[in-house]
Amino acid sequence: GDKIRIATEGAYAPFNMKNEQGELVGFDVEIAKALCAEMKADCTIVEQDWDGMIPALKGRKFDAIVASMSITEDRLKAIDFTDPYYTNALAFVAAEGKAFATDKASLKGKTLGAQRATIAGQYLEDELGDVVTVKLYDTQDNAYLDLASGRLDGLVSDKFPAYDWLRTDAGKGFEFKGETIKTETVDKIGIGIRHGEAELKAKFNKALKAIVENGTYEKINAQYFPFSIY
Amino acid sequence: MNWDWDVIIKYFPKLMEGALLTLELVTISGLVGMLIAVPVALLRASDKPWVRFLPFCFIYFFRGTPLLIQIFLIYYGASQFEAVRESVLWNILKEPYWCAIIAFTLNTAAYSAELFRGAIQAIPKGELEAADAFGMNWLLKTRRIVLPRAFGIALPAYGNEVVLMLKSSALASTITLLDLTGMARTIQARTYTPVELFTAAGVIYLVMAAVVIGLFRFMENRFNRYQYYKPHIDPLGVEKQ
Amino acid sequence: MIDLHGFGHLLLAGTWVTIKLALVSLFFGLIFGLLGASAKLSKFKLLRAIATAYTTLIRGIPELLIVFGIYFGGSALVMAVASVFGYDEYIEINPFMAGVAALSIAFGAYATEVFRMAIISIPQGQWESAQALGMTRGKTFFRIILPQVWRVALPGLGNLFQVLLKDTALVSVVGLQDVIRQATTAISATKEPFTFYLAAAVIYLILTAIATGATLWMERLTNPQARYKG
Amino acid sequence: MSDTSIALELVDIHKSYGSLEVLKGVSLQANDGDVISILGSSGSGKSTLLRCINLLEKPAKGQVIIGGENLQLKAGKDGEMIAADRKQLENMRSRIGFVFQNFNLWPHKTILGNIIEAPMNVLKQSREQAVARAEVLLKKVGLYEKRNAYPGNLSGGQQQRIAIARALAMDPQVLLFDEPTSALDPELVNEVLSVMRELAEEGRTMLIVTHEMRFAREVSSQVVFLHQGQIEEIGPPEQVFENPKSQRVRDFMSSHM
Amino acid sequence: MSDTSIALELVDIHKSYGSLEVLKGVSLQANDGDVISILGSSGSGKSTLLRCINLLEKPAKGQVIIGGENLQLKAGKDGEMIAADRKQLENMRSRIGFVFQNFNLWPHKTILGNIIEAPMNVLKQSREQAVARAEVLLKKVGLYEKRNAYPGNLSGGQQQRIAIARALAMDPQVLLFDEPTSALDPELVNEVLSVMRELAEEGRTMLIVTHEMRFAREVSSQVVFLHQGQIEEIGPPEQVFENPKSQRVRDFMSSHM
Ligand SMILES: Nc1ncnc2c1ncn2[C@@H]1O[C@H](COP(=O)(O)OP(=O)(O)OP(=O)(O)O)[C@@H](O)[C@H]1O
Ligand SMILES: Nc1ncnc2c1ncn2[C@@H]1O[C@H](COP(=O)(O)OP(=O)(O)OP(=O)(O)O)[C@@H](O)[C@H]1O
Ligand SMILES: [Mg+2]
Ligand SMILES: [Mg+2]
Repeated sequence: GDKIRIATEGAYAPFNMKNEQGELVGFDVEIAKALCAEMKADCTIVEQDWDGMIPALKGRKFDAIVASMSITEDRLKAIDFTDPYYTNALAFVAAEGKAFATDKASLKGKTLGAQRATIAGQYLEDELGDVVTVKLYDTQDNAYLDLASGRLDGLVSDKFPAYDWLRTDAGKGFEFKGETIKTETVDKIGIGIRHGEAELKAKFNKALKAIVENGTYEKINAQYFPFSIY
Repeated sequence: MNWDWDVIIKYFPKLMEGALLTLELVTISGLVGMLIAVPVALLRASDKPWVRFLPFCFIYFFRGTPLLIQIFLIYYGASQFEAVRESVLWNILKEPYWCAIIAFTLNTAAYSAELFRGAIQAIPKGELEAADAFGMNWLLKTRRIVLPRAFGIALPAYGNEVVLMLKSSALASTITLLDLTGMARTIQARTYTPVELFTAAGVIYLVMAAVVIGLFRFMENRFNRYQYYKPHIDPLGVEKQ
Repeated sequence: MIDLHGFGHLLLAGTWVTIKLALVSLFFGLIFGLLGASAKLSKFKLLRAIATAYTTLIRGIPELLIVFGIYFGGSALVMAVASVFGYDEYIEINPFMAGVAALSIAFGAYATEVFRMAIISIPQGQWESAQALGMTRGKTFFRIILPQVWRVALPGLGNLFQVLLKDTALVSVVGLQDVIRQATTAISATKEPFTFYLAAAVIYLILTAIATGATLWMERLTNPQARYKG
Repeated sequence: MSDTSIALELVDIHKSYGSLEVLKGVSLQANDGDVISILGSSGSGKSTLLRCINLLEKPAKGQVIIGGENLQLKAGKDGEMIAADRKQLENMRSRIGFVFQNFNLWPHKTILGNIIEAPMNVLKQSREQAVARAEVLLKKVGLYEKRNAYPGNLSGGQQQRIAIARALAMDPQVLLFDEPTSALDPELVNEVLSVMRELAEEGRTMLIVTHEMRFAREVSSQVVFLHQGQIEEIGPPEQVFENPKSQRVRDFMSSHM
Repeated sequence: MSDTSIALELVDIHKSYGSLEVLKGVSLQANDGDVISILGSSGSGKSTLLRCINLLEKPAKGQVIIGGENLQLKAGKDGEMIAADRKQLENMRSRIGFVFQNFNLWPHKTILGNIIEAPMNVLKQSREQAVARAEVLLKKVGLYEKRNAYPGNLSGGQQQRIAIARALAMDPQVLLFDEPTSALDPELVNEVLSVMRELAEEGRTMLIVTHEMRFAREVSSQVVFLHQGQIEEIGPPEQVFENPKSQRVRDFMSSHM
C-alpha cells in the first residue's frame, strides 16, 4: 500500500504517550493504526515535539498529525484537517468534598489554573477572567501539581486527560465539579495534513467513517474511557 | 504568509510589561547572585580542602543540573511537603516571583563563582607576593588587589553569564510568571500569531542582550584600560607584522 | 529506591544522545570560538564587525530560535534548491547535524569571548619571542600561544560546556530524544514528575562530575610547570 | 634605639624545593644602618634567602628576628614553617620593604596608584599625604611625568625605579633589594646608590642581592658571599673583595675585572 | 662573503609612541664580525631601536638591510611601516637572534622544549639534530641538568642564560642582545662574554644594549651612544670611553666609576 508517515507527540496521556519499551501508545496511536489498517497503507508512526509539529509537517518530515490537535481557525491557515475524530469537553476540577459551585458568582475571588494555549485557558480568561485570578501553565501536569500544592483553588481542563489523572495516585482527593462546561465553539480534534493533499484527506475521512461504522472505534474508545468521546 | 503588524503594535505595551518583569528578575538575581558568588569563589579558591568543600558542592549542584529542574524543584517540589506549606517559608515559596528569584540567584551565583575562581587563580603569583610583602592582610589584599584584578580578568566571561541568564530567565514562564516569554506565549495563544509575537519578543531579547553586551564592553574598556597598549593579534592571517 | 517504572533504559538512551550532541557540538563550537576570537582581535575593521555581529546576534536571540531557524530554515532551503532541479520529495536535514550546527554556533559565540579574554591575557613578549625567531604567525599561535591560552580559558570553557550539556534539551524540537525529553514523556505516562526530574538531575550531576574531572585534568595538563618536581 | 641595636637577625635558615636543598643553614645579623650586600653565583640561593626573611618562601627551619621582635613560627604541612600569628607577620612585613627581581608591579593600577596603594591601605595614610610622598619619590627616581601611565608602558629600567619608589613609600626600617640595579644604566645606578646612602644614613637597614661589585663595594658595610646554600664568607667589603679567605670567593672575585 | 661586507645596515630609523618621539633618525652600519655596543641612559630608546630591527616595533620611517638584503617595507595604518612580504620578514627574523631584556621564555615548555622549538619548526631540523645542538648549548651555559625543568623553576640568571641559548640555537648571522647580562653574576658575565667572543670570531655580527661598561669596552668593536633618540656619539671603544667628543657622553662616562 501507500507509505504514510504519521506523527504524534508522546506526552499527552492517555491519548499519546510512551510505554516502558519506548513505544508510542495511547488512543491517538491506536486510532492511527486502525485507520492505516483500514486504508491498507504502510504506516510508520514517529515522535515529534509539540512545538515543532506544524513546521515539520509543512517541511514534509511526515504526512499527517494524529496528536489530539484541535481544529482552530489559526491552524487551518497553516495546515488542513480531516473530519474530527473526537470531541473535547471542558470541566472544572477541585478538591474532593469541598463545596465548589461553578457559577460565576461563587467563583469570585478564587485562583484558577489551566494550560496555556488551550481551549481551557481561553475559556478561563474570556469567561471568568474578570472575577477570578487566572494562572496559566505550560503543561497540564504542572497545573495538576499546583492544584495539589494548594496554590490553586481549582482548574479548568480537558475532560478526558483529567479523567485519566483523577484515576492515578496523584489525582486522589480531587474530583470533577459541576457540569461539563459548554463553550461557544465546540472543540473538535482532527488529523492534520498539508494543504492541497485532497486525496490523502479523502482517504482518511473514508477510513474514519469506516472504523466508526464497523465498531473498531468503539472498541478503542472503551479501552480508555467508559463513555463515548466521538 | 502575511505578516500581521497590528498584533505587534496592539500588544507591544504588554510585551514591554513582560520585558520589565524579565529585567527585574535578572537584575535582582544578578546582583544578589554576585554578592553570593564573590565569597563563594574566594572560599572555593582556598588551599584548605575543608574550606573548599561546601562551596564546591554548592557550585557543583547548581552548575550540574538544568535550571529547568531547579525551578521545578523549588516551585513545585517544596510545595509537596505539608511541613513546608505550614511553615512561615510558605509565605515566600508560595509566590512564583520569589521562587524564580531564588532559583535564578542560586544558579547564577554558582556559575559566577566558578568564573571568579578561575580569574582569581589566573592572577600572576608575583603580584600577590608584592601585596604580601607590604604586610597587607588577607582582607586588604583581597579587596584591593585580588578582586579588582580578578574582576578585570573575568569581565568578558561574566558578561557571557549575564546574557545567558537573561535568556534562561524565560523559564520563569513555566511557573506562571508573565515575563517576556510568558507574555508572548499567553498572547499568541489568543491571537494565533506565534511568528509575529515570538519574533517581536526575540527582538526585545536581542535589544536587551545588546545593551548588556555593550555595557560590559564599556566596563571592560574602563576596567582594563591598562591593556590598551596591546596590539591586535590574529593568528589566521591578518595579524600585526 | 527510586522506581522508574521501567523507563530507566529510555533515560539512558536519552543520556547517550545528550553526550553525543554535547561532544560533537563542543568540537565545532571551539573552532567557531577560536575563529571568532581571532576575528575580534584582528586589525581589520570588517572582520571585527562581522565577529561582533555574530556574537551579539547569536548571544542575543534565544537558542530555541537558532535551532528552529537552522532546522526548518535549512531544510526549506535545501528543498527549494532541489525543486529547481525537479526533485520535489521531502529532503530531511539530519536532525542530529542540525542540532549540532545550532548548538555549536551558539557555543562558539560565547566561546569567542572566553578565548578573546584568554588571548589578551598572554603577555605580548610571548608573541614577540616566537616571531623574533622567525616563526610564522600560525606556528606562533598554535605552538606558543594556544597552549597557554587553554590554561586561562579552561574555567570559562568548562562553564560553557555545562551550559551546552543542558542546552541539548532544546534540540528535542527537531525530534532528538535527549534526557529531558525522555523524562518529560515518562512523566506524562506515569504522572510522577519528581521521580523523573530527580533522576534526570542525578544523570546530569554524573555527567557534570565527569566533565569537571576532565576539566581539572586538562588544567593540570596545560600547566606542566606545576607538575615539575626537582 | 641605639646605633648598635640589632635590626635583623636570621638564625639557621633552611629551605628546600622538593629534593633540592637551596639553603642549608644561613645565619646573619644586621645592625641598624647596616648595608649588607649578598653576592654569589646564579642559583646559589640569594633570592630565596631574601624571600625567606619576610616569609614569601616558607623556610623548613630557622628564626627571623626583626628589631628585636621574634617572628613567631610554627610547623605547617610538608615540613615547612608558617607564621604562628598572622597579625604579627603582616605588621613585620609592613616594616620590611621588598623590591622584587622582576618588579611585580600591579598592571591594573597606574604608577601613582601602585605607589600609594600600601601607604593608604596598610599605613592608613590619607590620600593627600600618600600622593604627596609618592610625588616626592617619583621625582627622586626621575619618573614624575609617568605617574599616570601604566606599568606596561614603561621600559625595564623605569619599572625597576617604580618598584624601588613603591617600597620606599612605606618608609620601612629594613629594606630588601633583589638586584635593584640590574636594569639600570650607570647614571641611574649612581642615583639609586645615593638614595640608598641617604637611607643608610637615616639608620635604615638594607640587604641587597646584587651582581654589581662596584655597588657592593661602595655602599655596603658588610658583604656576604653565598655558596651552595651556605655563607662561604662574610666581612667588611675590603676584606671580602681584597683578601678573601675562601678559595671559592677568590675565584669569583678574580673573574670580576 | 668577505670580511668587510656589510651584515646589517639601518638607515634613518624613526619611531614614535603617540606624541612621544623615541627615535629621531638613527643610521648605523655593522660589518660581518662587528660587535656594536649600544649605550645610553634609561628611556633613551635603546630597546626600541633593537626591536625596530626585526620589526617587533614598526618604525615610522627608515630602512633595514640585512646581509645585503633590503627588508621590504610598505606604509601601514597610523603612519607606521609594515613588512611588504611576510615570508621575507620571517626568513630574515630567523637569521637574526634576539635576546629579550625580560627573557620571554615560554612557560608551558621545558627548557629543552624552549630551545628546540624554533630550530625544529622554522629551520625544519629533525628532533635528534635539534636536541643534540641544544644539549651542547645547555652545557655551554651550564644548565644541562635543568633541561627538563620549566622556566618558572629557574632563577633569574638561569632564565637569562636559557634565553641566550635559545637564540643561539638558530645559528643566526646577526644577534641582538637587550641587556644580556643584567641578571648575571660576574662569573657568568665572563662566560657569556667568552661565548660572545667565540661568536664574533665565527664572523657573526652582534648588537648589544648594555649597561656594563666593562663588557662594552672589552667586547665591542664599535660603541654607539644613544641620547634622546639620536646617535650622540659613535666610534671604537677607546675613543668613546676615553675621549668622547660630546659633553653628554663625557658626563655619562664620568658617572661610571
Ligand atoms: N619555585 C621553584 N621550584 C623549584 N626550584 C626552584 C624554585 N625557585 C628557585 N628554585 C631553584 O632554587 C635555586 C636557587 O634559586 P634562587 O632564585 O634563590 O637563585 P639566585 O641566587 O637568586 O640566582 P640568580 O642570581 O640567578 O637570581 C636555583 O637552583 C633554582 O633553580
Ligand atoms: N609600548 C609603549 N608605549 C608607550 N611608550 C613606550 C612604550 N614602550 C616604550 N615606551 C617609552 O619609550 C621610551 C624608550 O623606551 P625604551 O624601552 O626603548 O628605553 P631603553 O633605552 O631600552 O631603556 P632601559 O635602559 O630602561 O631599558 C621610554 O620613555 C618609554 O617610556
Ligand atoms: Mg635571584
Ligand atoms: Mg630597554
